[in-house]
Amino acid sequence: MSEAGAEAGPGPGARPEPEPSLATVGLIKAFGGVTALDSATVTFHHGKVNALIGPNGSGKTTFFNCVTGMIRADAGRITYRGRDITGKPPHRIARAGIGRSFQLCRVFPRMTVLDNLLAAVRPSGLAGQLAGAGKREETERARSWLARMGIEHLERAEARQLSWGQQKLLELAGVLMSEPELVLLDEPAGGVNPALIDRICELVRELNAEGRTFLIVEHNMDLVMSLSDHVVVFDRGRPIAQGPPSVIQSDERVLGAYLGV
Amino acid sequence: MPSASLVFQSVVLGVLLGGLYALLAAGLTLYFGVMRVVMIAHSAFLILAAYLAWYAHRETGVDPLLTLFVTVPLFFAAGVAMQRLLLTRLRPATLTMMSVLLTFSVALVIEGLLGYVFSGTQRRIRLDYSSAGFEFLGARIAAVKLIAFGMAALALLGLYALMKHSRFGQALRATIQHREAAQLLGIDTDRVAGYGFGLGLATAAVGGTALALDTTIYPSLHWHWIGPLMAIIVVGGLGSVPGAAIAAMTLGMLQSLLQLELSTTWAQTVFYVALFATLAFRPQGFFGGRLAQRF
Amino acid sequence: MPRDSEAPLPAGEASLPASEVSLRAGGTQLRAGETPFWAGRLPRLGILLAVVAVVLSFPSMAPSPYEITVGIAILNYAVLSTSWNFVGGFTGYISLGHGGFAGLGAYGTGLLVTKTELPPFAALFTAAVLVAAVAVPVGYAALRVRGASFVIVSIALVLILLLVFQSWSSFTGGSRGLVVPRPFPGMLRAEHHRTFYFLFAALLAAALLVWWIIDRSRFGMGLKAIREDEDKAQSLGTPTYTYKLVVFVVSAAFTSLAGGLYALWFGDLDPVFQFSILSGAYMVLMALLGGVRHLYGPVLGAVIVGYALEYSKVEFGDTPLHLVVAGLLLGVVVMFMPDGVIPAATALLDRFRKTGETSIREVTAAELRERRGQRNGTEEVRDSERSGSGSGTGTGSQT
Amino acid sequence: MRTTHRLQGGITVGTLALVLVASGCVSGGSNSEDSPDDPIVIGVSLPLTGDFSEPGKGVERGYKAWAKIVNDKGGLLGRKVELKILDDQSNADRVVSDYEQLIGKDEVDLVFGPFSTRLVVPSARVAEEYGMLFVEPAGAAPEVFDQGFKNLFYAAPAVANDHYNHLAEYILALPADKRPRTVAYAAMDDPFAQGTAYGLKEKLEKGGIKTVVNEVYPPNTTDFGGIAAKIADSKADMVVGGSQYQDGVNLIVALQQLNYQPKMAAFSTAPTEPEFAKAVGNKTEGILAPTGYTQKGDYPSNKEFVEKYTKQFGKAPEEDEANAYTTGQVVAAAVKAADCASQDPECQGKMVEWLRGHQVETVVGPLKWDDKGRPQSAHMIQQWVDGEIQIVLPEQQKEADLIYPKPEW
Repeated sequence: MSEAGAEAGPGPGARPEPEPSLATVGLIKAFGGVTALDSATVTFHHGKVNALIGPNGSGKTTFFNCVTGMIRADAGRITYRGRDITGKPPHRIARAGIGRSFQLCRVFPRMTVLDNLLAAVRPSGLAGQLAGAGKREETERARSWLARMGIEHLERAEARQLSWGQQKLLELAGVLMSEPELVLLDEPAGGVNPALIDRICELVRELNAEGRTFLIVEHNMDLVMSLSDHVVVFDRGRPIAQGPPSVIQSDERVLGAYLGV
Repeated sequence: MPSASLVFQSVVLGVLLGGLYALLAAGLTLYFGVMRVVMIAHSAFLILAAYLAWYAHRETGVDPLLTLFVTVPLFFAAGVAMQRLLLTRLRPATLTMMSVLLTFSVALVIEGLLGYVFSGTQRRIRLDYSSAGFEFLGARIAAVKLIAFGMAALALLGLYALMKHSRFGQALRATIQHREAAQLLGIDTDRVAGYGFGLGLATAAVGGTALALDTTIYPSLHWHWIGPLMAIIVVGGLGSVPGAAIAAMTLGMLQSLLQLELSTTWAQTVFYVALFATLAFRPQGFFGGRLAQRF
Repeated sequence: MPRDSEAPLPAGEASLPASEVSLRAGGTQLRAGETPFWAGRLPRLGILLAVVAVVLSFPSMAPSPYEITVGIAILNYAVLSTSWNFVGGFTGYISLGHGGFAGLGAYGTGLLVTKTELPPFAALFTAAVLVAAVAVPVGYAALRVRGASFVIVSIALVLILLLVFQSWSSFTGGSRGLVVPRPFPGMLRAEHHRTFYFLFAALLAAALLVWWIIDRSRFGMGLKAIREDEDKAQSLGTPTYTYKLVVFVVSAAFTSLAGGLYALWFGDLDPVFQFSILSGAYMVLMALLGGVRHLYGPVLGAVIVGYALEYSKVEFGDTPLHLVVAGLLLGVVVMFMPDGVIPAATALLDRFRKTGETSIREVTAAELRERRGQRNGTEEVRDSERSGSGSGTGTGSQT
Repeated sequence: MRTTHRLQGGITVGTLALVLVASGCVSGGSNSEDSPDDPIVIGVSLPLTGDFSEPGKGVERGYKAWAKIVNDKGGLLGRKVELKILDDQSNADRVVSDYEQLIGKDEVDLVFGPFSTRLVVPSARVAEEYGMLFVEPAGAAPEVFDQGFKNLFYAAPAVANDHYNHLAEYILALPADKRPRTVAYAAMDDPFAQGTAYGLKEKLEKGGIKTVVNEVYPPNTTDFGGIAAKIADSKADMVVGGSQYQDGVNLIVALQQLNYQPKMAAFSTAPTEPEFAKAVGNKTEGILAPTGYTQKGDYPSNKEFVEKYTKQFGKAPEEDEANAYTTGQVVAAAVKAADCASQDPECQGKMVEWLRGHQVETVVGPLKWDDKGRPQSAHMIQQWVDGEIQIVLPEQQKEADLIYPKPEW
């Protein structure tokens, strides 16, 4: 059943076979008696905006945590653009070019907005480590990201003093500061007002156009359908369908999963 | 080589000691389970209970065991109060670290007050049956040690039955395993955590009375207990009550057996060696919990 | 979803009233664009020089060698708590076991001097290197898992070292103690104190300097990110485990230097006093009380705690109430000002300084609360989360 | 951030200023000149809290009794004596800092020693380096005398290792077939307690008596089950406990629980304490202990001491009190001989010089010292006989005959 769904293919249209970005094979993760990921095999497309949807508790966040190394899968393989990243610690995965946001937005609450971005700079070598943080070019880069998010005027405020929406933007800016090729966003529209949702969508499109791949977990179906090129639907820890939004929208299994049939 | 009878004697002593460790470690595990709190003051409360038993005995001559009827409810209430009034006020983000310091400060206050009220003199309950003992398969068992073990075993069994077979126990286990999930099931996890804390402190009351039966007590004695107990809960897997009990019995026995060949002091290091080995090779502990992974 | 008139667009958010920002900034942070008259490096440098001058001239002003020993004790506290603060302040990991590293440094120095006849100060640094080497496996075990295990290991470290140094008496002298020969034989006691006063001051300066370098470095930025949110830091590519281990080892080395210098000064080592949980707890108390996020926080804490302990000893005489005082002090700090007195005092000072603005800000705050009441559900959840998380706990400090 | 720095700076300057002012003020009042009306101030640091607080308070009572008795008789050199006692919390850092304060800041005229070997060595060093005479009531362990101190005198009959000398002589004088053949030793990890047990061990081993158990336990041990099991299993003829108080009681109870019945049992300190009999359930018969002091001691000053002490504190003095009192007597003798009491190096030097060559009459008998400060007398041996602790050795001082073998406990 699900295997069939997983092979639903790219759907109609004469697109070339997309290059794989993040891919998993047979990913399993159980918490005690509860199986959060049940042999999940899934592939996302490089250069696209991918979406991962599914009802609550279907394993989306666990999937995120597994592929970013925050928790270790019990079994299965994870690859990114062909490279095996299974079992790698989170910072290695981050350095491989995968950045992520968290479900309930996470910033460094007691650091300034600017420092939140500078903390994403990855120095190398002893001299690089001990050099003063906030070299001019880094600061300029950080400021340009903040400007792009529209929060550059807050750079000296502490992050916890920002509003929810501002924190969401700050988190996104921080992720982008680490220059990822693939950006994993966990519910970017969660708790955000519609105007800001539009702004975030716009940003995702722009950044995608600049060459970044996205993988978005989101409950807001309008957003998913309007934004993404490729959608994967999870239910009970495994993909039940995948394909372009138009196909997914009419898939009965997806409706079934959402309606709890 | 130690003789067979001495080895057997040591095994018996190890079991008797392990029982007390197991009860106390179960208490520590409860706090950790419900709140992710390492309760440094646990052993200070243990000594406090021992002092109360000693004091009641000295003043009124009642059997120290009878003080349990007062200390157990008292400590339960104190546990609930401590959780409610102190620990819930800490920021969740830094709860684990700050709660250590807070309970540490509680331990200091208890130690200081005990020293102030009862002075630093070592105390010991003098009972008619203090030096009584009997033969058991060639080993000699002191009556007071057996009573202490019996109390610990009964309390542990009671705790086990409560956790396995009561609705509160189910709520408690659910809270320990996954707090958010328990909340979704409609469990008032704050209240459960409070009661869990109370239960943990009640084990200190029982343990303290058991301790007072057979050993000397003095205000700073709690430092002597907290180290081994913390080692036990890590080895057992943080958050796992059966794990803590098994680890307690194992390590208590090991300590007792090692004393045959090594000095008393070296034998005590077994707890810390086990602790470091566990963290280096198997951080989730040996008998339990997944909880340790993230803590 | 009810709409919020105030934040429809980032542009709208950008036009947030500055007063709101400054209100939320609550003190330590300046409003963007404000340049106070005293800003700039010169006054700060002046204050620093004044402090240094006072510290350095203290021995010559002291009426008797006793005052110098008090100065040494406080400097020693200050070095220890600053060393502790490498771990506690940067990463937020609370170690109760640094007393163990101080003891190791002391015994390491003492044993190297007596057994290998190394020159005293060579022994001091050799011991620090050895302690750093010991700290690697300890850190490996302690830092692999988060939080609770770290504290447990840190306490266990002191307890196991106490057992080992007591038991292994053929090597360490056990309970008979270890006598460390004076590094300057023939020096009069008063002169000895004076010399060590300056040595401790130099060590403090070195510790502060290294802390300062790390604080402003990229490495420090990574460490602070760990303190704020370890998962998040990791997901941004910070090798958190390595970072924590490195700073743990640096901290252990400085603590060891303090312990070793103490051994050379004091001369008599006894495991019971060297490997004491209480001394580790005092380091935590001092750093926390002063403020772990600040360079001078632990120093300030050392001065305050040194006084408080002395005061309670004089006041409560021959009772163990000094433990109660230390306990209560620690409890109060943890509950009500986990950021220490510096932010608490700054907030207070700020209130005085900005009395004119206060009323305006209060109005803004009231308005804000009103506005918040109308916001959507998520916002409310977040606000209650904030107030529930102890951000408002008393004393005017913005915790 | 800048506010913060500024404030920190301010606070730091402020506190430092406070340090200076405070220390300056306090030390301003004292004087270094002797005038006949000024009292002789004697500085002491004692463990009034912490691990050694129990004996520490005993020593304090002894010192206070001495001061009262001296002052009631008109003082020393016509001047009143005044004690300045600080609490060192049983902590070596503190004890040193206390003596620094007493000598440097308070400028006391004389010092008395603290309690416990662990604290005596560091504090003796302070006194030594300031050239002060250091008579101490409680540093009996051999290490104390190996530090090369020239100003130190131990105010008790014998060092720890010699406490059992009379008993060792008695045992070795027994006919070979009656002697205990095997001995089990258990000593607290403390220089004094170990010293007593190992002093006897050395002598008995030299006499060919076998050691079958040799255990050392940390001072904080509360569970003696394991050690007792080892001793009981060895079936040693004799058990020797290098104990202080409570550990001795615990060990005896643990041995009784295991029904171990040795022919001879000797424990230091514990059996001489007043609560001992009750603590071990009155099963005391035959237990031996060395002691440096007896209230019945037939020395002139002792009668006065016991009488006046009992009046002052409502009970008779024990060994700690007596040793403290002895310290006072020794220093007083030196002061009288040197005819001065001040920090002046010449005065202190005269007192040290005099004590080197003279004998002092004290409540524990006449004392004199070797060049390292070791007293040259011996301890008596007491035994619980007929429910009472009585002196059994040496022959000339005995109140009862030594019972051997010991009846069952």
